[in-house]
Amino acid sequence: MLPTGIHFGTYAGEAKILKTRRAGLWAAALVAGLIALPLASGPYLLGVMTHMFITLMAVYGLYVTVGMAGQINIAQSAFVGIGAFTAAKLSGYGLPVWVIVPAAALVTGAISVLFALPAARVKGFYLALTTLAAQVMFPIVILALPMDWLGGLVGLSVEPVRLGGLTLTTPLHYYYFTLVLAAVLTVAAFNLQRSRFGRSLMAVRDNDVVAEVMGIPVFRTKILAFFAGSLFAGVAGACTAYVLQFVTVSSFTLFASVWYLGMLIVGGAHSALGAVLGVVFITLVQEGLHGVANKVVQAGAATSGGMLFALTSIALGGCILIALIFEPRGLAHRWHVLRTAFQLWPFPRS
Amino acid sequence: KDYVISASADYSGPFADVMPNAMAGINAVADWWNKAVGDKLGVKAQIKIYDMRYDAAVVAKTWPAILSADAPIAHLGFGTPDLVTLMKRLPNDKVPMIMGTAMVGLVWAPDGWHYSIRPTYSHEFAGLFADIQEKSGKKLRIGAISTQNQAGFVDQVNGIKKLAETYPDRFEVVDVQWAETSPVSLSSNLRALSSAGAEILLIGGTTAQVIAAAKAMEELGLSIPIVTSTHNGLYEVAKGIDLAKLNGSYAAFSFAPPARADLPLRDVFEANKKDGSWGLITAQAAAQALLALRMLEKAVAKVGADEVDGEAMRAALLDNVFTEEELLGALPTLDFDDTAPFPIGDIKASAEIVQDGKIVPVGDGWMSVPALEKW
Amino acid sequence: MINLFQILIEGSLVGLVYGLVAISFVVIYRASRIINLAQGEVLVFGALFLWTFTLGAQAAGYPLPLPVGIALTVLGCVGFGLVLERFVFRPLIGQSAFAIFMASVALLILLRGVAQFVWSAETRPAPTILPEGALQVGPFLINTGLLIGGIFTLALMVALQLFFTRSRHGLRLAAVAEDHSTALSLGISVRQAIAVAWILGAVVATFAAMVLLSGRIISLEVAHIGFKALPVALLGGLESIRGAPLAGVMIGVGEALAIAYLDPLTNGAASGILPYVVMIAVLLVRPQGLFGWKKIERL
Amino acid sequence: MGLSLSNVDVVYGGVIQVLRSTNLEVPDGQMVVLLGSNGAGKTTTLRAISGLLHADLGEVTAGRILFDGEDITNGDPATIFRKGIVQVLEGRKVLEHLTVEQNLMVGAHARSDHRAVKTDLERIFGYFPRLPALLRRTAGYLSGGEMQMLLIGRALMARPKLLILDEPSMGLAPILVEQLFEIIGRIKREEGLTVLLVEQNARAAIAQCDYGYVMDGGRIVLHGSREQLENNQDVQEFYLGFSGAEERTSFRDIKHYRRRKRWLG
Amino acid sequence: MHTPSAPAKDVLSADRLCLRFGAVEALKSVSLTVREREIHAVIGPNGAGKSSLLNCLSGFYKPQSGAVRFNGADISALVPHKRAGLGISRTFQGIQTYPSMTARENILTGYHLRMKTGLFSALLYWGRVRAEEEAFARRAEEIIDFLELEERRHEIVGDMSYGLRKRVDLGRALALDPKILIMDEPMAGMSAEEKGDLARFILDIRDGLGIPVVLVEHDMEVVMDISDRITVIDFGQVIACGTPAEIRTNDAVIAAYLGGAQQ
Ligand SMILES: Nc1ncnc2c1ncn2[C@@H]1O[C@H](COP(=O)(O)OP(=O)(O)OP(=O)(O)O)[C@@H](O)[C@H]1O
Ligand SMILES: Nc1ncnc2c1ncn2[C@@H]1O[C@H](COP(=O)(O)OP(=O)(O)OP(=O)(O)O)[C@@H](O)[C@H]1O
Ligand SMILES: CC(C)C[C@H](N)C(=O)O
Ligand SMILES: [Mg+2]
Ligand SMILES: [Mg+2]
Repeated sequence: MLPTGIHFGTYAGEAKILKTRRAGLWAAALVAGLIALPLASGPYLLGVMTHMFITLMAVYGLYVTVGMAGQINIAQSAFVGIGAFTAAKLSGYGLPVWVIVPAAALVTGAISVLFALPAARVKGFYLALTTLAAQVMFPIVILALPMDWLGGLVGLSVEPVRLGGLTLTTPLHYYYFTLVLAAVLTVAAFNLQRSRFGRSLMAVRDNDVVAEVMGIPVFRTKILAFFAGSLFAGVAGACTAYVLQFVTVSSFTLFASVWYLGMLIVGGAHSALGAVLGVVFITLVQEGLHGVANKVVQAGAATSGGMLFALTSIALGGCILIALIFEPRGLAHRWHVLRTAFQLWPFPRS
Repeated sequence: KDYVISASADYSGPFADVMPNAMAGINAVADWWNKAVGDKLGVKAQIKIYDMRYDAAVVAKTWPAILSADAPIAHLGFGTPDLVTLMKRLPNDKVPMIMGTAMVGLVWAPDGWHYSIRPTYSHEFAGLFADIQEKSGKKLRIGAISTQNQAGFVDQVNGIKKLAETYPDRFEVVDVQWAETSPVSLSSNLRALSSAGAEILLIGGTTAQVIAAAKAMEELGLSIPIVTSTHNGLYEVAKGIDLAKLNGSYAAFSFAPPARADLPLRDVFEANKKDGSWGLITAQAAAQALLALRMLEKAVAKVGADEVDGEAMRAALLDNVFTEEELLGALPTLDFDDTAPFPIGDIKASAEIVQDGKIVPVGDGWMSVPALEKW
Repeated sequence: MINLFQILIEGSLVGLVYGLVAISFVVIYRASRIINLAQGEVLVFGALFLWTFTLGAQAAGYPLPLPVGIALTVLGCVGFGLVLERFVFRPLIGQSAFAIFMASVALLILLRGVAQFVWSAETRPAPTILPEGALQVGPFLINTGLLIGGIFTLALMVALQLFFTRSRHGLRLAAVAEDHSTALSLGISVRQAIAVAWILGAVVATFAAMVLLSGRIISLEVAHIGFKALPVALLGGLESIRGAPLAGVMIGVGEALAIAYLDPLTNGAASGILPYVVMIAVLLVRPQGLFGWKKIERL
Repeated sequence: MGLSLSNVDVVYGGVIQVLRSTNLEVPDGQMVVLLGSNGAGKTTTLRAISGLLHADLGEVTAGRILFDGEDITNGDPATIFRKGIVQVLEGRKVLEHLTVEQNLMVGAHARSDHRAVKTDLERIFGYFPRLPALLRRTAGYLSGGEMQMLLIGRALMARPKLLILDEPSMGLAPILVEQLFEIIGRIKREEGLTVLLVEQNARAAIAQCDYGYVMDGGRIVLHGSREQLENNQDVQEFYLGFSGAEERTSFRDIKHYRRRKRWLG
Repeated sequence: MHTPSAPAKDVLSADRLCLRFGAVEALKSVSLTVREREIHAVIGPNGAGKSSLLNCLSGFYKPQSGAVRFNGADISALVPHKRAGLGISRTFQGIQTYPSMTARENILTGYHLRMKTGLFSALLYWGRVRAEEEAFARRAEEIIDFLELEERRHEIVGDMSYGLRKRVDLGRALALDPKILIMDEPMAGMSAEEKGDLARFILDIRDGLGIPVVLVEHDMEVVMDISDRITVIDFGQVIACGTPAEIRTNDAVIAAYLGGAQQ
């Protein structure tokens, strides 16, 4: 519930993503900060941020499939991979970027539908198995295809983005490139949340039997959930391809899929904000620990380094556990509660 | 003047077990070189190790930072993830990358900035196979076990197929069996291989595969020599199985066998090490660092102590021949050009064999590798 | 023909090993409703305990008889289970299956780190517990270690099945597997169930490690078997102890046949894909796996 | 002794306060009924007693709950259960995949008197004659009313000292509702069972109870003995369905303008 | 008040439905007709098959034999969401809301079939989509107002009390713009006062909107007061059908169901 003093004159006002003026200002400040960031940061941070934006896109997709529609998917990284290979292949034909990115999204979406079909019957965690199949088949199929299709073992190299006369080459270019796309997808993800389509996904997640009886075509909705989620994965894949300039199957592993899922859950699977918080939180912890460990090794304090990196794993796992124990419904939920408490203080609400 | 040479490590991924020794090798050689050579030239090489977890995504993320923070004059790469993520951009970044692991055929491209002290895995195996074939005089019937979804492992087999294709009267690949990286049992696979008539078994994948193959042979009453590589070599295998059971098996590579009687690099390591112990991977990493340092030496000679950069380093690599002596006996004489990412000309290999439960070098010189076209 | 039977035998024996790992999955789920993605790491822990109390102790100058070593290993598993219950899962009782699932992902990272920290990432030998070599039965060769492992798997399956379905304690665990809140309202200690689940899970995983690694090497990479066993557990049915070995045999045989007959034609792709095709086909017919609890849908 | 709640506050998720200074007492051997409209906090009160708030991220933040002199505030549900407090949850929480028989046996899981368990089973079949026919059925496929019977039977299998029932008559056919309260009354008299009852079928509940509380907005707003409640105007109007007159108003004749009158406070 | 004029025609009818689950025969040839503007109650002992009958009507259960007709057309083969599209809306026994959505979102899902925007327009959320969302938000607010859920419209339904969830359930059913409303035990868990309100709602729905209602309920006072006709089911069979007055005095019904509760 919103605190006293905030009321809406129109339904449109109520449906806004940023409901109050203050929220709008904060968001504007955030965007401005991100735009200005390269002025103040080295390429390492830019690289991390670029990577984080891409991860964010993939996790938005997962938010749609898993968070909104409740269809377990542990193959998101394979779907990102499909997007990446599509983009790489198409870039070879010299297509412009504004064709390639949507095309990568659509191809990924179309392929995901294939793996979504079992969702008609298979439910709950068992669905993990069919998506796991997608993840396992992805490298095998690419490797088994003739070399000149998707590069087989070698992988494909990617032509850099050409926008007008400008060819994007530097990390700075790709920072802005992914920032823009991530911003667009952020708006899209939040839009889904407040639309008819999003509600139908959530209804299917919460109670698919009832949803069917209450007029929501459940099978179609589940398929669309995978399709929509894979659109995001496809864009993330295209960005990966552009940023890495070279795609091979080995970059899209089951472990990465599990990580995507982890970020979503730590952040809170039930809101797009959760995706953002989860990605930021885990990236921060991961990079922070890793950076410190690298520094220590270079300083020669722990010459062989083995122990140190073991400790970073322990700390990372520990951080996630603590986040979960502290707030099993995800950081987004905690954020919500804190905000409510702050606005209502000192009166608990009834 | 200080120059940074950055290095990839894998402390938290699949090669975490060998990493401390590998990095100890690099550090020890760098320390020795700084004292023995650098001081005289007025330069100091500083090694900066980054944990890349053997993960292409981590490499991609970390590399820009290395570039800006350290401006390295060379990078010591580790494994396929470094190769596939960096090889396309190194020419722009103007940083040569020196690998200690062998290449895989899929990065065999001209005009690269990535170079290895070793040729491809397949070249190394081919050197050993040729040696064996020559001694026996008969056509060598090769069987292989590999893993389907690991590009590098598949590539090893492809190279050997190319070898058989090129020299049809000397070699034949009778069968390739696909297995998991940690198989439960390889009995069926070995039965198939033996009925296909394999006389020697190429297992360039994992240590677990080698051990499983040895167990399966014991079970089936077979004894086919196994050829392993460095990352799953005999020292690794020896941790899990009595070496006597592997009598006659090989590890093929192309730097000096760490147990070679007379090996100056080993003495350098032992004298300068802070931690770690001598072994195959230590030798490999030490040799890798040594080549990079020798490049620096030649670059200084060419452009002066203050002007060395990535380009000068690459030029030093391409314009000079590095003698076995300069390389402290760790490597054969190496010559590079821009047609291939590994030494050209007469490529050499080396190997170890298990005899009476002990690992000994095969011969005490280098083996010649038959010429191979790119596959 | 003989060849075909030999393949079937080997496939089933390997499958039973998958089944054994899958049982360790199922045991945890069946007693606590936790899907443990970190099961591979648990297995590695079991293996490392085993090493510590056998070869490790020996190397440190305290040779222990094998049975004592194994007993200590089991004790180690008990401690392991208790620690996990207390510090990880107790605070999560009653939370969504999702949150708990994620905890297992965190555990995956954490346990890997702990193993690396305590034991270091180095590969090490595993003690030889099962006899090596093979048994000649008529024209067939049967791997002794795997055979004993297979028989053990079946015996364990029967015992656990009886425990879960016949004993009063099993009934309690079943209630916890249904729903934490309902179990709590019935005065069932969910904590205890979770502790039991992890102890059993760790012990069974250790047994699996013994069969899998006897006389081989222990490395952190062995944890991959967890992802191999997850589909097997799902195929058998997450709630079903007896489903796991059966599913394992199905996968093992399917894989062996694919390796023998299809891989040569597909350049190795078939054995990787076929098991999954089989699994999806089975799930389309039985969405709850072979013997899992059917999802109850009522209005 | 019995059960007593003194000044209990319950807060969900750290911010949503639901109970405010609730005081309630259930003396040994008595039946106490708790009435209140939707969302008043009845279920929350019961969950606070049996220690089940935790799973919903709720917590007793102030006050004390005593049972037989022992403090069970924010206690562990299993411990509270073993002290003899058994609750039937609302929402038909059967163990879906177990059979009816297994469900009943789970109710008796903490008991060691195996023979008595058998006779109790017979007794429960006596109360709910439909149950024996369903023994082998999977509980999740029962009809709504059948589940309700099973739940009550399961709670009785635990031989509670204090039985807490959350809307036990919900979904039961009229004959059964009537019998249910008779049965509970009988057990209470014969075995000295203490009962805390939340019930919307106020007429039947009040008729059986010794004492009653009315709750609204998280507070107890009214309490009294059976007679007091039966004669209270507000209770009559809101819970018993009389509007002043002797006769019950037909549901067909309830007027549009009649809106909920809220309790003060 | 509602007074039946010309012979009312059948809106929804079930014709000799038989439904088995393994050995359990839930319905043995049950027939039922619901006429225009009628409140038709279905009563019977626990486990008689009432809910199963409703599930057959809304398509969740597929009877082994028999037919369901809606406005004269045979809809037996239609999947549930298609039937909902025809205007067959319902509420459920127990709690069957979407627990992690807010009350208003729950109600808005009911409008799914009336709304048009699909995936891609949802991603953009522009122009027409926005207008449509607003229009339907307004309609949802009418229902919220009707059910007195104003204060709780943005509350997560899973955190609500039992009775409130049942109201949300009803709100969602109304949002389907039903042509017939099927209700399974709507009064369960309501206090006498709330039952009064709900009875009023039901009568309003029928009188104001002119939609017939099928009502399964165990509260005899409500059933006898507001229904026009009652069908009694026992052990999967119809044992009586008639006006409340007829049913009240039917011996078979008293023996099987009402017992002494009925004065
Ligand atoms: N987990 C929860 N989180 C937040 N609020 C909750 C939670 N559970 C209940 N509430 C709120 O607490 C209040 C009381 O709920 P409670 O379930 O105790 O009501 P009740 O009296 O049992 O009502 P009913 O008769 O409808 O069952 C309600 O307003 C409800 O919305
Ligand atoms: N899906 C199912 N599988 C098996 N049996 C079922 C299923 N659905 C209903 N039944 C059985 O069919 C019978 C009728 O159930 P139904 O739910 O229709 O009863 P009901 O008349 O609604 O009873 P109540 O008033 O108690 O809700 C019950 O005995 C029930 O156990
Ligand atoms: C063959 C490869 C998979 C292993 C090797 N260390 C490399 O990455 O280069
Ligand atoms: Mg309640
Ligand atoms: Mg019913």
